[in-house]
Amino acid sequence: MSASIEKGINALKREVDSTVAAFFSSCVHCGLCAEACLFYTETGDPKRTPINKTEPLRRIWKSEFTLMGRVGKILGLSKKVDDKFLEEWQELVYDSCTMCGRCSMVCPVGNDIALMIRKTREGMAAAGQAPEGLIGATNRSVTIGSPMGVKWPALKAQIKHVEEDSGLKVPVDVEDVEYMLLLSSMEIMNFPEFIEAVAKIFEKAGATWTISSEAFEATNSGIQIGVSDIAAVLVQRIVDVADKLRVKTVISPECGHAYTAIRWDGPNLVGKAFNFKVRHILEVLDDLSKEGRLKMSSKESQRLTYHDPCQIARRGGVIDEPRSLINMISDNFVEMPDAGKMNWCCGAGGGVSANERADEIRLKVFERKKAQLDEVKPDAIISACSNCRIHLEDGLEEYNMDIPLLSLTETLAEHLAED
Amino acid sequence: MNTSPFNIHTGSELTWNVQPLLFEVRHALEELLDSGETSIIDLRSIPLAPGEEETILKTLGQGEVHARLSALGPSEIYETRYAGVWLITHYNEEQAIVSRFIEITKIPDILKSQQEDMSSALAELTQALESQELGIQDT
Amino acid sequence: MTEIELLSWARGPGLQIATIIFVAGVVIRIFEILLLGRKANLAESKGPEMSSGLRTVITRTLPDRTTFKRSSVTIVLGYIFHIGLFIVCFLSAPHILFLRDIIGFGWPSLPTQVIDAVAVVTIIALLATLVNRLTNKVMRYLTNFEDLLTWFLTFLPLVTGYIAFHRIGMTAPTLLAVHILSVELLLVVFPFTKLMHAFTLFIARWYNGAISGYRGVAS
Amino acid sequence: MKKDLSKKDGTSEKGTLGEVLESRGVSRRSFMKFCATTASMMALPPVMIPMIAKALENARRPSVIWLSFQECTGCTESLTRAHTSSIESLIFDSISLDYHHTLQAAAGTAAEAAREAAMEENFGNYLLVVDGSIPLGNPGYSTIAGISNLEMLTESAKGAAAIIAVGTCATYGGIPHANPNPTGAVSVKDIITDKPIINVPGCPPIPVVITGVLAHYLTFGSLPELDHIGRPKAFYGQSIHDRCYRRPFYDKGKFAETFDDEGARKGWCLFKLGCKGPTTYNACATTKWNGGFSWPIEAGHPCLGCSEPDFWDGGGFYKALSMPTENLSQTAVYAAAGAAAAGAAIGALNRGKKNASNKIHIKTTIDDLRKD
Repeated sequence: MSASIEKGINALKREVDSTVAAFFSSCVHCGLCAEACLFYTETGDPKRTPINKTEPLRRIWKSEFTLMGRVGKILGLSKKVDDKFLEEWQELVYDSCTMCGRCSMVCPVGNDIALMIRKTREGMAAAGQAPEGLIGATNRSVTIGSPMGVKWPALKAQIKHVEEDSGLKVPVDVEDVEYMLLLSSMEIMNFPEFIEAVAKIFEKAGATWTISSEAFEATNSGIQIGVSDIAAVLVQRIVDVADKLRVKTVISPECGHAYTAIRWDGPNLVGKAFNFKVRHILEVLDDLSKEGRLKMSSKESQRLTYHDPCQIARRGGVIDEPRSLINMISDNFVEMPDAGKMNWCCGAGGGVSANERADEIRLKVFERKKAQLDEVKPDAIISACSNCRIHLEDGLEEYNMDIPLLSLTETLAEHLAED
Repeated sequence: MNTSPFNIHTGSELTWNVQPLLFEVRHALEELLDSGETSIIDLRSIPLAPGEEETILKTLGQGEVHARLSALGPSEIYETRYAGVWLITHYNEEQAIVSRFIEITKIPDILKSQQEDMSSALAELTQALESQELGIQDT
Repeated sequence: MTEIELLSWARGPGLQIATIIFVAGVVIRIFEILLLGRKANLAESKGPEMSSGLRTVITRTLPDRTTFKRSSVTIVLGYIFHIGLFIVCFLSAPHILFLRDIIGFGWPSLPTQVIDAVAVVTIIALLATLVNRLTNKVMRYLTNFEDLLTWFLTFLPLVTGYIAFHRIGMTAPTLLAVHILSVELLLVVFPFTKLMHAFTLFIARWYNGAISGYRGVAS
Repeated sequence: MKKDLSKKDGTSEKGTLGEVLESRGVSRRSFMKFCATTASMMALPPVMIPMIAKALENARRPSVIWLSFQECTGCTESLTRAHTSSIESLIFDSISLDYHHTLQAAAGTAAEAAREAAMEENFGNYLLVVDGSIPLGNPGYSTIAGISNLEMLTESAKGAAAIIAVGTCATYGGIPHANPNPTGAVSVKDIITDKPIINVPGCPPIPVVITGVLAHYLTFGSLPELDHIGRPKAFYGQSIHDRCYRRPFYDKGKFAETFDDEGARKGWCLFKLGCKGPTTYNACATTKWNGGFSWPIEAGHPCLGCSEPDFWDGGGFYKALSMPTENLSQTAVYAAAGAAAAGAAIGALNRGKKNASNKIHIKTTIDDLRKD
């Protein structure tokens, strides 16, 4: 079996629904979405106008599902969707979009352009037009269990380190607990402190939790490359384990698209509502705080700002939680312009960071984030997505800025009250 | 103001032709004084609302001179309250107005004795004298 | 064909044809969109769909601050010509009469001078919109034949209406006929072009608001 | 004019108008009054009065032949019911009306003989006035002395210097031409194409306009400036709406909604009651009717547009100009109902297409991400 243009077109047809039809019918080519997209604002290239990236899907909608389009198709007037055209669009659909959804917030007729691009990727991937980097990550996710190729023994080793460092027990494969924690490969490899932070907080809060040795990976390459079938396989692994362990809540870690994958797309991908809840770690921490189970003993003195990861804030609805948590540990918190649901993307989400070809543009569009940071000049940046964090560090280094990046969970753990 | 026999009211809103026309008259009077140029305004060429003509005539008023012609029916000619502004109304034999002009001049031409009429008058008078038909002898 | 015959055709059979195509086209297009349906969302919701959708239908009328700053020309021109078109279409006496004849009720009109002034402003705004479309880098890239066609067909009734009102060039029956014909042209093309956004934007905004609202975000 | 018509020999008085007037003992002052009124009648500026006087003095009396076809005699009535002033009779005195079968005393063979004699004597120089439309359906629909209208018109037009079509029937076919036009009625200009034709439409035309056109011909010996449908610009140059004294109400948006509401009593604009003023070109608003006494709009009735072609088929006298002439709401409802069915069918087709796509879809695996 292999990818083919026919499969791509068929996939695009499957993606057309009433939302897509309403959106395309409404577009007036006003161009406002361009000004909402950092890939346009920082490059000035009109090709990268968000709505333009959906052209493959639009052509299929137009020629297959509209009255005039059907007539046009009969007359041979409809615009072709072929390999050459899709190849041309590949760079726009994958390298120039993080699916941050900022365009969806400004479109005056209300088009959810990010959703349309997500759907366009289904066709691109089925036609064999996904970038090599993403194909590789997806392969590893399915075969190894993690896009970065992290296997259980690696995590097991990290857990051991954490347990040694903190003297706390990290529960593994425990049944009937309150929480099951998922992790991103990035956290396992680069930020094992996160596991320690969660262990400390849950210890203090008296919450029962576990990590599964069978399904610990939170990220979902299927979502990024745009293959729902593969995304469903990855989600199903988590569902099976969560059901087996009978956990009440599955926690999505500090990762953006992982939250979208398991929280919002998950049940729809596997075609069944979950028997458990899904919460982002910040939601869990905020709940604990509200219940009085999370107390701080000290505060950060430095000037802090918070970078809203797109999938957690704008596309995830976790906006107030990080702010109330930060206020527990800071009296010197400043918001960047456009913070919250209108925040600008770091430039690396939606699979862009997994796509080496996009490295250059990813750093180029970081200028938008730089401009935001220049306005508030923070001493440190807090975020809640490892992918954002790594890219922000990359970008700051590229532009010779020296601002440390902090994980919100880890920072909270540092200031935890000792009873 | 209501001159219509029908129950149609003509409120004060229906006087938008009056002022422009009076301004035109004033301008013509200025011209007459400055260069001696005379002007005539045909009141029939203006789409007047019911009552407007009356308003114009009332505003212009009547001055010192008032003349009456008997030529193909009567005509009424008078100088308005504003010297040099004359109103000329031609009637037919049934006393219906056939035309009406505002003339800005020292004296309307039609009041002056006409060259042709004077010529025939001279001829008539001469003939009358010659034929002793003046009837003054038999008083 | 005399000009009065042309006017009678425009007011009679012409309007009939245009109305049939317009109404049928719009209804078919809306059915075509809605009947495609969308899958029920199985994820646990963080907010309501219906009210969030309705809120976005309203709130999306106003731009966010940064977008307004970045695209103020496009946005301001858009407001002017949309509001202008609304006023000229729905608040001038002859148009209200036209609509009253169809829908059975009318509403008060604005004075002619106001309509006239608004028409001029709208015409200028539409011309500026075209210039903007052809000079703005993004819009020029996106612009296709349909954009120019719909611009022209929107512009035409405004101009013919303005000319008909002021009786420039031709006699009134011809001008009125041309004006009505230009509207008919607009009606005929309406359902099959982006002009449909006048109807579908309510659906699109609702979906946008519903999708976001379900996740607890006010879009 | 009665004087002329009483003459059965069909010949006309010779000489210039000046000579005629002089022989009548009309004073110069009276003549000046006549000229002033004529200028006003022709809608010419008063500064032209001396020129008119000079021209009239030297004008020769033209022979006029008046033909009446499919008509109601309203046009002739309009003319003869005009105020019978000595001024207008002067205009008619200055023409020689050699044939008018309604007005002339002569009848039968004598009348036709008068027409033929006048045509022969003044060949190439007489004025032909026509009221009424000409039926092309069947020559028997309208005949005079056994001669069909078409035949009489073409025959009489041959020697005419110009033709004045009086009334909407003669100019545009008028009411006989109205849908479904059972007699196949057409206008003068539909038949005669090689002669200058002045159209004086109206149902009936304003009498002063008829005399005004005659006066113009008389004064200048030429046809007045005409608009694109053959009407003298002096009288038909502006629309009723543009010269209407109620126009400011239109501009302010004040309309009579019914014939007996407050707006109607206050004399507001009649647009909503179907006034055709905006598309009608005529002199009613300035000349008015009945000797300048009033006119339809002043009497509270919307303009019917009677001086425009096809005014009878304009969708109803009481339907506002901006309204559709047919029942659009019904059309819209039927169209919507039909479209709903069609839309449902198309919707089903679309869903079928999607289902087919889903059916042929095979689960994508990591082996399907690259092309072979």
